[in-house]
Order: sequence, then C-alpha cells, then structure tokens
Amino acid sequence: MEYQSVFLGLGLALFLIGTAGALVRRTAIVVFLSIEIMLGGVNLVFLTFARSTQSADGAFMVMCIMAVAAVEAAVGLAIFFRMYQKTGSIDVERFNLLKW
Amino acid sequence: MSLTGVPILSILTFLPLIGVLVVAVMPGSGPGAAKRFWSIGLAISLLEFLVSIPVLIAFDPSVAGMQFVEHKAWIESLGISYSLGLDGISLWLVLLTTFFVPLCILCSFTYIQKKIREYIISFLLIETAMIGTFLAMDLVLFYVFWELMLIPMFLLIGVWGGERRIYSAVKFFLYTALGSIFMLVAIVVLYFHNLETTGEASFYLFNLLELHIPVSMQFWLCAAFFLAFAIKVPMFPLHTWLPDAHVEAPTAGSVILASILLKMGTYGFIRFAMPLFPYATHQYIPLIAALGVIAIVYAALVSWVQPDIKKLVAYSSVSHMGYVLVGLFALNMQGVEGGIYQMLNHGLSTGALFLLVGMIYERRHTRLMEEFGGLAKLMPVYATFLMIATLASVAVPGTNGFVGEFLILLGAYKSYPVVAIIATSGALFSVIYMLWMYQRVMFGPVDKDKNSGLTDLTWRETVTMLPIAVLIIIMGIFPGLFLRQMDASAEHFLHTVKSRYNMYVALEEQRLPREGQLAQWMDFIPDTNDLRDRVSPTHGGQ
Amino acid sequence: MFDYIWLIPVFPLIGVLVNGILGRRLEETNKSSIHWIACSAVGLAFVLTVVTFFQLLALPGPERLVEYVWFEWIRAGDFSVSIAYQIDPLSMVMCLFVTGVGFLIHIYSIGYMLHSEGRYYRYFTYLNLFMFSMINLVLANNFLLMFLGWEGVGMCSYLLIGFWFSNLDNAKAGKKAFITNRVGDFAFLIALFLLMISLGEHGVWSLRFTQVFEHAHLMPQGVVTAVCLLFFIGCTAKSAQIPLYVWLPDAMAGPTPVSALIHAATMVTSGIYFIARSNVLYSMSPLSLQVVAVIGALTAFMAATIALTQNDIKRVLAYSTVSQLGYMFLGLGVGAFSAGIFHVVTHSFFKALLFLCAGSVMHALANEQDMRFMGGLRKKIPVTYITMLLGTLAIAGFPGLSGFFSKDEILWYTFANGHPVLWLIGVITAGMTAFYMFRLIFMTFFNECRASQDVQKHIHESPKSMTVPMTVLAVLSIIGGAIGVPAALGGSNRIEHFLEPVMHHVGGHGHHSVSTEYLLMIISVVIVFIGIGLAYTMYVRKRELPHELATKFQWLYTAMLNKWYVDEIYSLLIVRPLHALSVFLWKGFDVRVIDGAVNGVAHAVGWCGSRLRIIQSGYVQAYAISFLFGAALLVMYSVFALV
Amino acid sequence: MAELSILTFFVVLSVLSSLLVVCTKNIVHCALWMIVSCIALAGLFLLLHLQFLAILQIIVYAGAIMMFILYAIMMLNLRFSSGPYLLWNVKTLGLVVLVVFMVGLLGLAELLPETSPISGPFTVQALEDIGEAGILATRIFSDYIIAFELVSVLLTAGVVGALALAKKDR
Repeated sequence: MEYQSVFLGLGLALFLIGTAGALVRRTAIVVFLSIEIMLGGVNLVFLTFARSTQSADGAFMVMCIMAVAAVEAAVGLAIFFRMYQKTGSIDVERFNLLKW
Repeated sequence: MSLTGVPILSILTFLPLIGVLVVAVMPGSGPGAAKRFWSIGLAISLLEFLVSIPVLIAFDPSVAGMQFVEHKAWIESLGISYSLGLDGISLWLVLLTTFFVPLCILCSFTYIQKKIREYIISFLLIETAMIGTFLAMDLVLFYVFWELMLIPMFLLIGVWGGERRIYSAVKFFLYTALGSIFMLVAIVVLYFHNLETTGEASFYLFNLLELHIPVSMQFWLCAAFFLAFAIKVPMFPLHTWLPDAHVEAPTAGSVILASILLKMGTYGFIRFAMPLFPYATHQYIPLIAALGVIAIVYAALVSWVQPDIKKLVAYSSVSHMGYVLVGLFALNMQGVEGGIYQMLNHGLSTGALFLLVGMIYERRHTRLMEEFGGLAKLMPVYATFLMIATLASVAVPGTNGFVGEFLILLGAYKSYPVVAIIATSGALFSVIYMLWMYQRVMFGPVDKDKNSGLTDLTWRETVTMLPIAVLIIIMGIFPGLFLRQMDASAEHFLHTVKSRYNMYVALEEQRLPREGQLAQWMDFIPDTNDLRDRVSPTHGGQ
Repeated sequence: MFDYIWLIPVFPLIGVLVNGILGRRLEETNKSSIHWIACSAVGLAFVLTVVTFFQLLALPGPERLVEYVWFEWIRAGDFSVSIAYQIDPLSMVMCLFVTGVGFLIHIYSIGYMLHSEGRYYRYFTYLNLFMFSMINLVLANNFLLMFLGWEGVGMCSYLLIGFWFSNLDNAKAGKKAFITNRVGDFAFLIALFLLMISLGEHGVWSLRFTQVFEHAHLMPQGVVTAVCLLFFIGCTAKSAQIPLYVWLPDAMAGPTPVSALIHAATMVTSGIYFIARSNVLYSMSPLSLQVVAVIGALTAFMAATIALTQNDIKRVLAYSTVSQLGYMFLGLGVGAFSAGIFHVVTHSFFKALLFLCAGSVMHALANEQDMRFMGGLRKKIPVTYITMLLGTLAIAGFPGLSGFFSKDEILWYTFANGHPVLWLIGVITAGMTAFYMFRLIFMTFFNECRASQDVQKHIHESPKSMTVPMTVLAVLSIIGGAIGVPAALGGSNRIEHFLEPVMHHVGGHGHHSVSTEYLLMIISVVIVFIGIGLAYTMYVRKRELPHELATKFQWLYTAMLNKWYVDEIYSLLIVRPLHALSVFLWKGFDVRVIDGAVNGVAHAVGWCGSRLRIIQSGYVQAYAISFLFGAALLVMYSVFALV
Repeated sequence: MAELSILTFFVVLSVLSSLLVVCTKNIVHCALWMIVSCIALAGLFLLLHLQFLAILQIIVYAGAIMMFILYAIMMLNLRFSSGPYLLWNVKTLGLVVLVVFMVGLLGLAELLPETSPISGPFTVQALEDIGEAGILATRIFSDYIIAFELVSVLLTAGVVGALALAKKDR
C-alpha cells in the first residue's frame, strides 16, 4: 500500500507525543487527553496494517479501543470529579497515597 | 482386634478437623459460652485419644513395614497421592500427640481468657496437622501437613502469647519456613529426578526409596532436608527460635511445641532424610554428631544461667534433642531405639515441666526464679510433680529418661566413642541446671510476701499432671512395653539405610576406580564430573 | 528356693507407695500408722534377708551363687538387661547389715522425727525409697540395675539432706551431694560403656556380673585399667574419697538418722561394695589397685587431720566417716577385699551408733551441734553416754571391740602385701582417730556444761524408740568383731572364709610370721592409747593447751579448720569458670552471635527495603516512567536479540 | 497529487494539534485542540478508505468523549494547569527514556522480517462492493461475537461505575 510508512510514522509520532504529554503534564485531564492521543496513534497503526494485510481484525480492534476509550472517559472523569471534591485539585502530583 | 477396612488413620487425622467445624459453628455468646467451648474441645480431643487406642491394640509389632496403609491418588496428573501409614516409629509419636492434646486443653481452662473459640480451633487444627505429619507417606502430603502445622502454632504464639509474642511468633515462623522452603525445593528436585529416570510421576515415599540418586545430587538434597529438620529439632546453632517461642507461647503452646513439634524434626530424619539419602547421611554423620553433642553440652551450660524458668526448660530441650540426634545417627539398634524412646521421654518430661511452669505462672505472673523460693512448703503436690519431672529430665534410673539416654549413649559408644564420652557429660550438666532451678524455686524460706498466698494444685491441674507422672515411672521401669512395638520397624529402618548405603558405596567404588576409595567431601561440590553421575545406572534397589 | 527374693526390695517399695500416696491423709488422721508401715516394710525385708542368708548358708560353699531373673528391663537389638538379683555371700553380707541397720534406724527415727518439723510421711517415704534403692544396689546381678540403686541412693540422699528445705543451706548441701555424685557417675557411666563395648567386641553383650567377670580376661590390660580407674572415680564420689569427698561433711545438714543410715552406714560404703564386687577386674590391674590404696590412705589421713579441729559434733563424725572409708579403700587397694568388707560391716555398726548417739545428744540439747556449747552430759544422759563411749572405743580400735579387728586386719594386710608407707599412714591415722574421737567424748560428756541455762533445764534422756536401737548397735559394736577374729588371735576369721568364693586373691602374706602380726598389732594399740591419752590431757586436764597450740601453729590450725580450703579451691577452679563460661555462651554467643546473625539478616532485609521504598514515591507518573523504562528495556533487548 | 496534498495537510494538522494539546497551558484550549486532532485523525482514516471508522472517530471521540471532557472542565472550573513541576528531573529522565524507546521501536520495525500480505476480507474489491461497515458487521456478529458482547458489558459496567463514583456521598 502506498504511503504506508507515512501512516506508520505518524502513528508512532502521535504515540510519542501522547506519551510525553502523559508523562509530563500535571493536570489529570490533560494527562487523560494525552492518553487519548496515544490511543489515536495506535488506532492509526492498527488500521494501516488492517488495510495492508487485508485483515478485518485491526478494524474491529479499533472499534473496541473506541469503546474502551469511552468507558475510560466516563470512569476517569468520575474519578477526577471525586478527586476534585475531596482535594480541590486534579493535580496528579498531589495524589501519592501509594507512597510508603 | 482387627481394623481391616476401616480407614482408621484418616479418621485419626481428620477427626479434629471435624471438631474444628463443630467449634466454628457453635454459638459463641451468652454466659456459659466459654465453658461450652472448653468442654467441646476437651471432648473432641479425648475422643481422638480414644480413637487412637484401637490403633495401638490392633498394631502388629512383628510387622516391620507400614500398617493400616491408605493409598489413593490425590492429584493424579502430578503423581501426588494421599497415602497414610503407621509403623512402630510413628506409632508412639501419634499416641503421644493424642495423649498430650487433651492435657493441653485441660491446662488452658483458666490460662486462656480471650478468643476461646479460636484457641480451640487452633489446637484442633494443629492436632490434625501433627498427626498428618506423622502419618503421611507421600512427600507432598507430608509437606502440606508440615506447613499446615506452622500456622496454628504461629497464631498460638502470636495471639495468646506473652509480651514479645509478635517477635517470637515471626521468628518461629521465619526460621521454620526457611527450612521448609529448602525442603520443598529438594522434594521437587527429587520428583523431577524420579520422573527423568523412571518416567513415572510420583511423590510416594516408597517409590522414591527405590530411586538411585547420584551422589552429588544426594549431597545437596540431603542438605536441604537436613536443614528443614534441623531447624525443627532444633539443632545447634539453629536453635535460637526455640527459647523465644517457648517463653512467649502460652503454656499449652509450649507443651505442644516441646512435646510434639520438635519431634517432627527428628522424625523427619528417620522417615525421610536418612532412608532417602543414605550415602549423604553417612557423609554427614560427623557433622550431625558433633553438632548434637555440642548442643548437649552447650545448651546445658546456657540453661544453667537462665533467670527465667521457662527459658531454662527451653534450653534443656535443646540439650535433650541433641541426645536424640546423637542416638539416631549412631545408626545402630540401641542408638535408634534409644533416640525414638528419648523423643517420647522428652515429650513427657519437658511437657510436664512446661505445664508446671505454666501453673505457677498463672498464680504469680512471673517466671523469674528469683521471684520464687520455698514453694515446696506451700505446694507439696506441685513439688512432688516437679520433682518427678525433674528427675525424669536428669535421667535418674527408674524414670523414662534414663532408659532413653542409656540406650543412646550405648549406641553412640559403639559408633563414635569420643562423641559419646562428651555426650555423657550432659547427664552431669543436666543435674546442675535442673537442681539449681529446683532449689531456687522450691527450697529455702518463703521470703517473698507475694508467694505466701500461693495455693496448691487444684484437682483439674492434678488430673493434668497425674497421667504424665505415672507414664514417666512406667516408661522407666517397663520400657519393654514401648520398645517392643518399635523393634521391627527400627530394624527395618536400619536395614534400609545400611543396604542402600552399601549399594552406593559399591557404585562409588566403580565410579572412582583410580582412587580406590570413597568420594570425599570435596567431591560433592558439583563440577563437570557431574555428567558422569547422570549416566550412572538408574535402577533402584539392588 | 530363692524365688521370693524379689520381695526383699519390694517390701520397702510398698512402703514408699503407701506412704507416698496416702501419707498426707494418714499424717492428719493417724500419724503413727506412717511409721508402722515404714518400719514393718523394712523389718520384713530384714527378716526375709535373714531367711535367705540361712538358706544360703545351708548350701555348700561353691554353690553359693543364685541368680533370680525377675523381668526384662531394657532390651534393644542384641543388648538386654534384666531386673535380676544375685544371692551370693557378698550381697548377703551387705544386704544383711543394710536391712538390719536400716531397720534399727527406722525405729530410731520414730522418736527423733515424730515431733520435728517437716512432713513426717515424706521422711519415711524417702527413707523407704532409700532402702529400696540400696537393696537393689547390693542385690543386683548386673551393673545397670546396680546403677539404678547407685543413682537411687544418691537421689534419696539428695532428698533427705534437703529434708528441712526451708533453710536454703540444707537444700544447697543436698544439691552439692547430688552434683558431686553425678560427677562420679559420669566417670562411672563411661567405664560402664567402655566395659560393654570392649566385651562386646568379643561377643559378650551382657552386663551381668557373672558374665562380665567370667570374660574379663578377654579385655586388654589397658582397657581394664581404664575401666577400673573410671569406676573408681565413681566410687570416690559415692564413698567420699579424695577428690570428691567434699559433699559428705555438708551432707550432715540432713536429719541425724539420715546421716547415720545413709552417710555413715550404708550408702557411702557402696563404693567399697562395688570394688569388692568387681574384685576380678581390679585384680587384673595392679595399677588401679595401687591408686585405690594410695587414695584411700591419703583420704584417711587428710580427713583425720580436718576432724582434729572441727567443733561441730556431726562434722567430726562426718570426717571420721571419710577417714574410715579411706581405710576401707586402703584395704581393698592392697588386695584385702574381705578385710575391706569386714570393716564396712563393723563400721556400719559403730558409726551408725555414733551418729545416733550424736542425734540423741542434739535431741537433749535442743538441736545444738557445736561441741563448744556442750559438756558434762555424762550424768544427765547416761545411756547415750555409755553407748557413745562404746562406739568411740570401737572406732578407736580398742582391743577386743569390733573396730579393732577389722582395722587391724586392714593394716596387717597393708603391711603384709608390701606397703609399709601406707601402713605407717594408716597407723598414724589410727592414732589421730583415737584422739579426735575422744576429744569429742571429752568435750561432750566431761567437764562442766557450757550450754545456756534454758537449754540445760530441758536436758533429758531420749525416748525408748531411740535408746533401744542405740543399745542394740552398741552390743553389735562390741561383738561384731567376732565374725572376723584373725587366726593369730585364735579366731577363725569367719567372714573371710564366707566371702572366699566371691573374692579373688591378690598377693599373699605367707612370708610374714605371726610374731610380726603381733608386733604390728601392739604398735597400733599403743598409738591408739597415745591418742586417747593426748586427748585426755588436752581436753580434760590441761584445757588451755589446745588454744596454745592453735596460736602457735596458726596457719596449720586455720587450714585444718577450714578443711584445707578444698571447697574454695573447687569453687575457684571449676565452678566459677564454668559459670562464667556459661554466662558468656548465653549472653556472648547465643544472644549476640547466633541471634545477632539471625536478627542481622532481618535487619539487612529491612534496611534494603527502607532504601528501596524510595522508589515507591506514590506518583502515578513516576510509576508510568518506570513502566516505560521496563518497556524500553524489553524493546532494546529484542533489538539486540535480533541483531 | 491531490491525495498527497490532502495527506500532507492532515498529517501536519494531526501532529500540530497533538503537540498543542500536550503543550498548551489553558486546559480548555487543550480540549479544543484535541477535537481538532481527532478530526485530523478521522481524515486520515478516510484516506485509508475507511469511511465508517472515520465517522465513528468523529462521533465517538470528537462528539461524545470530548464533549464530556469539556463539560467536566467546565464543572470543575479549571482554567490553567498548575505551577512548576515537582518531578521535573524525573520527567526529563522519562522523556529521554521515551526517546530511547521510540528509537528502539523504529529499530525493531526495521529489523522485523517483511510480512507477506494476508488475504482477508478487507480486499479493495470487498471494500468497494460491500463497504467496510458491512464487512465489520458480518464479522462482529459471527467471529467476534463474544468480544463484542464483552465490550458491551464493559460499557455498561463503565456507566454504572461512573455513576457510582460521581454520586454524592449519601
């Protein structure tokens, strides 16, 4: 398939950008958005391969990922909500209850 | 009396477990609840004891092998079987267990005030585990019971213990678990070796006994087993969990620990380690005998200077168990029978001592000798029982202790005279510390005000002590009643070890024709020669 | 014919059981039944022994050996030992006087202990238990059963010394006795095992006396010597010889009848009995006999020196016991086994008598034991005085009394078998014995009474139950020598002939003429009289003399008074270092090294954890980074794996 | 040529908007840029001839999820993300590791052997004839039925969970 490497490279770039955001940003919602970007990159790679290998699996996987992303958004936002209620902030660096 | 068709050993093992269920679902509140728990617990343990009596009657002393055998597949795909068996060696240990548990429950009536239901459950659970350990003939089953035993004991120390109970309980647990882990690894290695050579998956002891284990492998496997058992015995220098555990454990816990649990170590040596690895056992004899004899003298000396009675008794346990090791590893009839006999003696005399210490602890809430003095005047019955236990502990002829120690020393003299001479001095040191203790506690004027109000034993306590005292004397004068039951099995044990050892010696001589001698210690550190073992004959038996 | 002999030990055992179990109740309801039970138990044993004795006498000499196997005791593998008894002249002689004297002392105890503090039933239980053990000791047909008795008497001695345990000193004395005995038993056990193993090599797996002695010649000389010497160490503990005699003087803390029975008449002589019993072994090893003789003579001498200065009436007697036991060992050591046994018998009569009299004196003086607070009792307690004087004469070797014959026999054999130096020591000791014994008599019964007024008012003669046994023993002390009058004095030395089948003879005394024997006898008698005279001078006529001597030889006197500081030396050399070692082993090694290592492992793990837990910062992103790090590692790994 | 320019446009848009999502301080702007990024991605899906999924991308992502997030931002009244980073040095390390990871992935991609195309239902012919929605539909209700049902269960669970979490305490 033509331009396959462009698509793959873009997927990788999106994944990288998303990861960097998820690692760096402190606001939970932005971290969440960054993760969505990562998922987007992955989706793109899946679809590219689905096309090039003529397999429907990739497409189905993307659908699943979308569904999971939706669930994630719902649950995640609910969690942020609770966090905000409890602490007045959704700064991920404030939440270190897992610390020894 | 015939017990054919009755799975008596399973009944014996799991009857307390049924008791656990009964106790667990009993209503636990209301005014008479504590009393109800105690009586049910006592009833179950007594029932267990009654069940064990037919075993003794039906036991055929002329049979060397296992009796009442139950052998069923358990986890077939892995070759794990549910196999129980009883022979002359385990017979008395099982009876000792069923004999002591009711006494332990009886002696706790007033001592234990909290969580009575859980206490009884722990006790019945540990009884199942102990009996199971003595009866299991499958390595995995044995291991399961062996580990199962740890948990209730851990709870007994950790929940109902003294001030430093957590430290002691954890120490006990970690020490023992450390050894067991090595044993588990060794069991698995043994299993795979068996699988490799015979193509059969089995953990059954008697299948594994047929196995030929290369000498270098044997060395390490034996070390792993020995470590597990040596910690349990406990053998010098792995004994330091014992004083702590004993001091902190509640009376009945100490009794169980000293009387039964320590025997598991020596029992493990007889049942598993020595027959499975005869060649390595022979290589280890100098080490074990030396450590055993060091334990005898060392622990005796240390217990002499203890201020705490319970600690003194605990260290004396170490000393006595040293005798057992010295006896077993003499590998002759006198040593082995003496060792087994000494296991029973130690159970009785040390158990009695712990019970007695617990009785004054209950009255005075201290165990320091300096807090006592002149108790013989206030508590004559107590003094009598303590004297009997003391005499048994110092092996005065006419008590059971003498028979055991004499046979052990006799066996030891036949095998390693120097060790035996040093071991004999244990008889001297034991007098020093035991009489020292007795004098400080029982004799002299009653000079502490707190002691002046002490009362003598109640009927319940007398009932607890009386059977032990009677047994001490009976075992001292009529040891034949007990020894005859184990003759055939002990002989069989010796025969197994010796014949298999000779087989290995023959193979080793083939293997090392140049030197024309047996492999030495250095030879056991695996190297490239290891490969030679792997091609050596893989048949078992002759 | 002898099928009933198991009853001899069983009678006292029944006494033990009845009194031990029911005694507490009996003491409240019917106190006198306790001593009836105890005394009749021993009395029956005595009667039975007499019957057995006469049955044995009826047998011709060579057949006087009967073994009776009661039941099997311990068996393991090819080793087996039974509870079995042996009737032969030696065991019969021992058993006769053990039960006889024991019976008398049981009766004496009634009067002595009835109103004493301490549990009455416990006393008689222990005493019966002692009789049981002692009978087992002398009647046993094998070493192990003998050892049961041997340890049993030691245990009873422990219990009885500490009978008045409210005083801690008594309890300590009992403990000391037991521990010292165990030191001996340690050697004894080693000897026993050595004997068994070395005989076992020749296929003789037995501890029966007859078997062992029959096959003793199979053992190499060195082993026999080792066995004998080790056994002898055991005997020195039991029979209070150098170096293990220290417990006996302290053992006087027990009730006086106990001192009489256990620490004078019976138990302490079991060492002599044992060597006499094993004379076959000892005869095979001249070296060990030599050691026995030398130790015996030294002990006799040293104990006598200590006895010279002691002020406690029972201690004087105790040291005199040690000294007399030394004589017996001397006798054994020079090969005169029957002479040793003869002295055991006569000694048991007069020494028991002396102790009983001492007890009677104490009874009269409200338990006063210090002779400096006695005196002038001659008139006040005449029976005690007369009997005690007779006993003293007997022990001093006054011609014609029992002690004279037995002691002289030993001294004669010592000289005759070629030990003139030992003989000399023996004779000097005899003189000292006469001196200190009469010192005792003079300090106690002569001069003015030095007791306090309160005590003086209550001085009274002892009850019948005490005086009768004393009288009987006094008579026996006088005529007891008759069983061993030597041929030189026109006797037939019956005991020696009676014991002949058991005894193995060493050396001979053929080359000495009868006149030498007379001469030696006269010498010793003269020395004895010198001793008595000296005592009379120093303690009746010129009573300032002892004090002058004491100041003049200050160091000697102090050393003797303090028993040559042996206890202190032992404490310094053995007890304290051992204690220090134990404390070190406990605190320094057990707690610090072993437990330190164990806890050290735990701490090391804990420390690692405390360092590693920094990684667990709790920040989600930090976890994400470490996750990424792991993923990166995996990827790198696969890259390099593919390259 | 037109295709290439469209492709370039979407690629640039996608990268740019993603970068802005990650970098912008204003959270509302972040969310808005995210919508742009989603739309750009949908455009790329279209270029792959996957219309159904492109639509789905816009509806689910740009429509549902992003609206949801915007509502959340509004409800929480968030504006700017908060001050300097606590973990900046750890995060720098994280970025370095990330780069290494990516380089490694690229290397891995280079090293992996060429996979020959598998012939499956997603042929160009089929896409033109039935359309990928049709293909997926038949697959979902045959091969992937269990997975599909599981996803629906997951969705339900997510809804219930979100409700439970967001509910006020008593």
